[in-house]
Amino acid sequence: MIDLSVNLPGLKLKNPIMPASGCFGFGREYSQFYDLSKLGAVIMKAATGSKRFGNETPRVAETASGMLNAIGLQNPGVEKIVEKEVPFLKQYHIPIIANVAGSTIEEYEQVVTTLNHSQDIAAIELNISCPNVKEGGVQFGLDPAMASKVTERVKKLSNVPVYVKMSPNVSNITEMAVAIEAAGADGLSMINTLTGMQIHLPSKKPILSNKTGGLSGPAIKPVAIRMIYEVKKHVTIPIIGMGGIQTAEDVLEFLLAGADAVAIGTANFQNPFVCSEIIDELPNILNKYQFTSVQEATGGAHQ
Amino acid sequence: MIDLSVNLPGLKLKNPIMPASGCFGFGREYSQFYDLSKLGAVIMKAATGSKRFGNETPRVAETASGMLNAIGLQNPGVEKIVEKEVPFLKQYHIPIIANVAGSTIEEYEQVVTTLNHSQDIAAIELNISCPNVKEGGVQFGLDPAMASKVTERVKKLSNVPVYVKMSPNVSNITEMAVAIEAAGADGLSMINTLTGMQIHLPSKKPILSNKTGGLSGPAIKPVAIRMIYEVKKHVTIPIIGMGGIQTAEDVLEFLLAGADAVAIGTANFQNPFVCSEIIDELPNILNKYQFTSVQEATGGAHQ
Amino acid sequence: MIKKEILKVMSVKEIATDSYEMSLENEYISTHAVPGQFLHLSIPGHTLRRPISIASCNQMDKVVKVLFKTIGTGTKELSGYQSGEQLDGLGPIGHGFPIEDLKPNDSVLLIGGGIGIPPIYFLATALKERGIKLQFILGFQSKDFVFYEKEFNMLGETYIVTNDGSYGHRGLVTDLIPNVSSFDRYYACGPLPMLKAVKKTLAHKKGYISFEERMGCGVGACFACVLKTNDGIGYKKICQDGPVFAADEVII
Amino acid sequence: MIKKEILKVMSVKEIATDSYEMSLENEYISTHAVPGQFLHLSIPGHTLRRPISIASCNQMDKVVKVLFKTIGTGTKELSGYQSGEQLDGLGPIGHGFPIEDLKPNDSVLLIGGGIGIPPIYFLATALKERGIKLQFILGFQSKDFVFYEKEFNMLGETYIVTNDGSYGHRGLVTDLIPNVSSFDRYYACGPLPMLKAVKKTLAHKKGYISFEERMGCGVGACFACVLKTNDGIGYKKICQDGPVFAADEVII
Ligand SMILES: Cc1cc2nc3c(=O)[nH]c(=O)nc-3n(C[C@H](O)[C@H](O)[C@H](O)COP(=O)(O)OP(=O)(O)OC[C@H]3O[C@@H](n4cnc5c(N)ncnc54)[C@H](O)[C@@H]3O)c2cc1C
Ligand SMILES: Cc1cc2nc3c(=O)[nH]c(=O)nc-3n(C[C@H](O)[C@H](O)[C@H](O)COP(=O)(O)OP(=O)(O)OC[C@H]3O[C@@H](n4cnc5c(N)ncnc54)[C@H](O)[C@@H]3O)c2cc1C
Ligand SMILES: Cc1cc2nc3c(=O)[nH]c(=O)nc-3n(C[C@H](O)[C@H](O)[C@H](O)COP(=O)(O)O)c2cc1C
Ligand SMILES: Cc1cc2nc3c(=O)[nH]c(=O)nc-3n(C[C@H](O)[C@H](O)[C@H](O)COP(=O)(O)O)c2cc1C
Ligand code: FES
Ligand code: FES
Repeated sequence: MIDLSVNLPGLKLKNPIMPASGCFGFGREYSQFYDLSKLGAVIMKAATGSKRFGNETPRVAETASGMLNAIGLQNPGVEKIVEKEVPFLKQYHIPIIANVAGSTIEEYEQVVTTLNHSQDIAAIELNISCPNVKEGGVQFGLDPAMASKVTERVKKLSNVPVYVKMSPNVSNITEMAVAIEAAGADGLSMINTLTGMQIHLPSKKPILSNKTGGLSGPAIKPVAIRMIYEVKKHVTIPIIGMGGIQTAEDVLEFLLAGADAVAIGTANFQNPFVCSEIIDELPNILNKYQFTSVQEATGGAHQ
Repeated sequence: MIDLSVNLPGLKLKNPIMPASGCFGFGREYSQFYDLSKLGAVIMKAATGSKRFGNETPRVAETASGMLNAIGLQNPGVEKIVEKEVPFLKQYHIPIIANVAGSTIEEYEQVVTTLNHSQDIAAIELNISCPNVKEGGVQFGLDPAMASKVTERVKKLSNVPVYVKMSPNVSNITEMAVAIEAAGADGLSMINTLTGMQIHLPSKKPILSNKTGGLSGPAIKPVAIRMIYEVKKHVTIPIIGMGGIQTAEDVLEFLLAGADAVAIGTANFQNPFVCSEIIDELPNILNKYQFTSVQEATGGAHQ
Repeated sequence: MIKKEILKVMSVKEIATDSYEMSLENEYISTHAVPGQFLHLSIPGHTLRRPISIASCNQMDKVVKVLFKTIGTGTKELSGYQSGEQLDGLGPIGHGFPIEDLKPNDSVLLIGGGIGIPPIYFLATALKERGIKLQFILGFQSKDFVFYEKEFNMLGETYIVTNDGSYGHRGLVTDLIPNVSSFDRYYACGPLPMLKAVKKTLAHKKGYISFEERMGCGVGACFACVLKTNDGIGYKKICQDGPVFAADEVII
Repeated sequence: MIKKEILKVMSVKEIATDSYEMSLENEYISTHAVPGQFLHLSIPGHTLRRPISIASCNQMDKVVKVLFKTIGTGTKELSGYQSGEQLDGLGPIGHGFPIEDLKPNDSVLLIGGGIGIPPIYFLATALKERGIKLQFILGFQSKDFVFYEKEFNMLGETYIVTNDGSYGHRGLVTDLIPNVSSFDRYYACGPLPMLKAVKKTLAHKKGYISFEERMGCGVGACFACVLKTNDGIGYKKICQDGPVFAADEVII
């Protein structure tokens, strides 16, 4: 028997597989395809202080083994999410992780305060890495000082553990991770998207109305693996790994690099069943490579 | 008649296509496939002060729509290159660009001094972005202060125009580009590879002996386009664009983003004729999108 | 309910320049799809699926037809499929054209432009069965792109316009609206500029419009395909809430 | 000279567990390739080509054979090719095994391990034609992976070893070296650990070894495939200078 369970701050996971923020909405759509209670946990779409419409369309583009998105944090606002979406997800009895975004530290604090009113949030994924909003979001993720500041302030407020979602668009990912750990983060979530652009030849303009977008999918997997591997050497807090995962073999690669659990985003669009199928396949892959548990595989590439 | 010619500091190009440094050796191998005099220019493999063996093997790995490499600047040393390789390339009567690497500013200076003895180098591509050597190389490309310092010192010495090859592994590419332009660079060459890693499941270890490697190929094209587009808005010096180019359409996308000319690397491995075929196809593509010249297309996405 | 289905390619034929008709065999889709709904097709080597409208369904022989134009790599590869090969498709997706409230002998105008015509055809066949009177205005780039003229003629009065006048009338679909006899409501699908013009020209009329947008998930989870609306929420998702909307509820 | 050629797949058959024999039709390769050279095959959807040794050439019917084992996605896809399909290959690449200086009745030992066996077979057929006496030691993982035993038996005395002893002798190819009768030189190809052991055990003998390494360009331009040598330069490129090297010139 292969043990898939993982215990992380605030998260008792029966398996290490969770859908990535923004790629799974609030679960309703994918619940038509399979029983979400099968998931290790679920990460909700980003929540901001008040409702946001997001960017103009087009919001997505296809790239080689990847995609660009510039949704722009569209969401109904944290209150509506707590009121309408959390109760829906609660029925599946899996840890619910709230992805928190904002334009100012105050907005981050406001979102967290509201989330504190809910008993059903297991952890917060502090999104300081969304490349698709004019102000706020990513600049917190590019400067270690700002990252630790927002992390500290949120940690002070939050009733639940805080996982900081890091941007890969930095010169020194280790420096960022170390600063965030020092600021009190309970864990790291990496990576968010790489900033990219595609130009539409017929119109001679960037294809996304936001011009730039976040690159996700298999194309960025080597960058994610590298960053997790480097960061793992310098922090002790757990890492939720993501970036281009499509198969159970990919999951094992992330575990070996140093991830304790993983999130799957873009792959849901190609295959709505991908999380479910990977959960079924993971034991076979772990077994094939002589592991008896997920925890045993974590960090394996560092020995 | 479509005009493919481009005039850049030190480089009178009959077309904007050149093989990227390190992906074309010193031209000998590809000269078996077609007449190199057809190329706009040729960028030689990196030259260092003295001969380097480079990293242990394996040095390459395949990724989704890309590859990782960690060659480690293997080269016979600048003197041998000037003595043996430049004369070979000279027979094709196309501009020869020397890619200059080093571990210290002094080594960069030494390489440039030696290159000054040759009358046949049209320009220097200052490689401050090689992610695959223990010390030197990339750290110059990650810090604006160091980048401008090495640029200034090399500019002072060099008889020929200097194009600084930038690393994409930075938080703020515009800040870097502006600093490099201020330091006197004649042009920019972007982008070098993104640092990545792949883990080999059977051995549970990074597949490259150097552990990390540089990610190239179509996977990184959106990042290259984004960086060139952003930088183009803030500098006036020309940009040689590269990163995942496989087709003439890709070349046009780089031109529209702001590149004045382009380099093609990884694609040569899949198709040794790629540069030659793109040169043949480019006029048709420019014509298809209503351009009468390459220069007319450059920066087109900014209007 | 949306299912992930395997569709068997029965045939692919070029029906006009760059325009193809593909027949697919699948029981679930053919028995559940309604006019206006679409399939989200997976094409190997592509990160994103391709949304393609359902152009007709035959429950008897379980055949679903789609009509598509080759725009880029995905549709080009789609046009290269051989009969016997299989396609992975999500569907049927979205809400179709509302037709329940129409009574026999009601008269409707159907307006289609280019690759917006396929869902209009499926709708037309359904309306015909209910005894609705049909008139069509179909817009194409030029003569070589015209398809399904015969099929539409069999269902009702059909006006064809081409941008360059190389076939039928010259101009835009809106130019022909004055020519058609009175109707109770309209349905339209086509490129956005055309839809904007139609909505404006027929502002006084009840109408339903089917929209297109670049999509990610295709099931309502990613918010890639939103459209601004003038209701309280301020937006709707084309894939989940549409692709068909009442002309007066959307802001375009 | 290396050319970019289109090779037509004539047949693909599984000759042992995960092991395939593929026959390819191509005039240029079949008439120019010598034992030890390889093809750099393009497999759609893959950034890098796959180096595969040439296992035999028939100039009459212009057929080139390759034998390969399915390791990952590339070779798995290769095994799925149907006769009639085409492959894009660079070749013939590299320098073959030096055999010019051998005289009839000279005796040689050929050692092959796993997927290192194919070039050894091509070499054996060429040596046989020149009247050279041949002995073979072939190593496989286990019984199910053994292939070409009959073919080798027809060319000379053949010793087979399997790691688990499930077929032939149990152990490593080097364990059998004492069993073979005297020989003038050896040729070897196989996994690196095997080659190291062979070189060590036969240090006193003249020998030539064919090496493998992960490759980029396959033509000598990228320096991915270097091997350390004890000459002045300090390295050689497997794709361009090899894949065959004199045992005493390389440092492994
Ligand atoms: C609800 C809906 C129904 C559609 N029905 C049909 C139909 O019946 N027949 C038909 O020919 N076309 C239809 N389209 C348009 C069709 O989806 C695109 O032409 C197709 O996706 C282009 O893919 P490509 O790879 O050939 O082009 P590329 O430009 O290479 O595609 C690149 C990316 O852009 C997306 N894209 C490009 N153009 C469009 C577009 N117009 N709409 C949405 N996404 C686009 C692609 O899906 C892909 O993700 C429909 C679109 C939608 C949203
Ligand atoms: C000169 C030479 C001759 C060869 N001859 C044969 C042969 O005749 N029969 C045969 O079965 N195999 C041969 N190989 C090994 C063969 O190239 C690999 O098994 C094959 O590339 C694996 O590809 P994959 O996609 O199945 O595996 P993957 O592991 O998915 O490949 C990933 C990447 O690693 C490379 N790679 C993986 N294993 C090897 C390896 N052992 N050597 C070189 N590159 C590797 C692949 O080329 C690809 O770039 C030869 C290798 C070399 C260098
Ligand atoms: C359409 C889309 C929307 C996303 N929205 C969010 C978001 O709201 N918050 C966030 O932290 N990450 C968001 N992401 C990033 C993903 O959570 C994930 O970090 C990234 O896509 C890499 O994983 P993947 O390659 O598996 O998609 C989004 C990604 C996509 C593709
Ligand atoms: C095998 C290999 C070797 C490279 N060596 C060098 C080098 O020596 N100097 C350099 O500046 N860039 C080097 N590069 C980077 C390329 O010049 C180019 O910037 C990068 O690969 C992106 O372009 P591409 O996607 O077309 O390959 C190398 C790339 C590859 C794949
Ligand atoms: S495409 Fe994802 S919500 Fe419509
Ligand atoms: S593979 Fe490029 S030099 Fe050998």
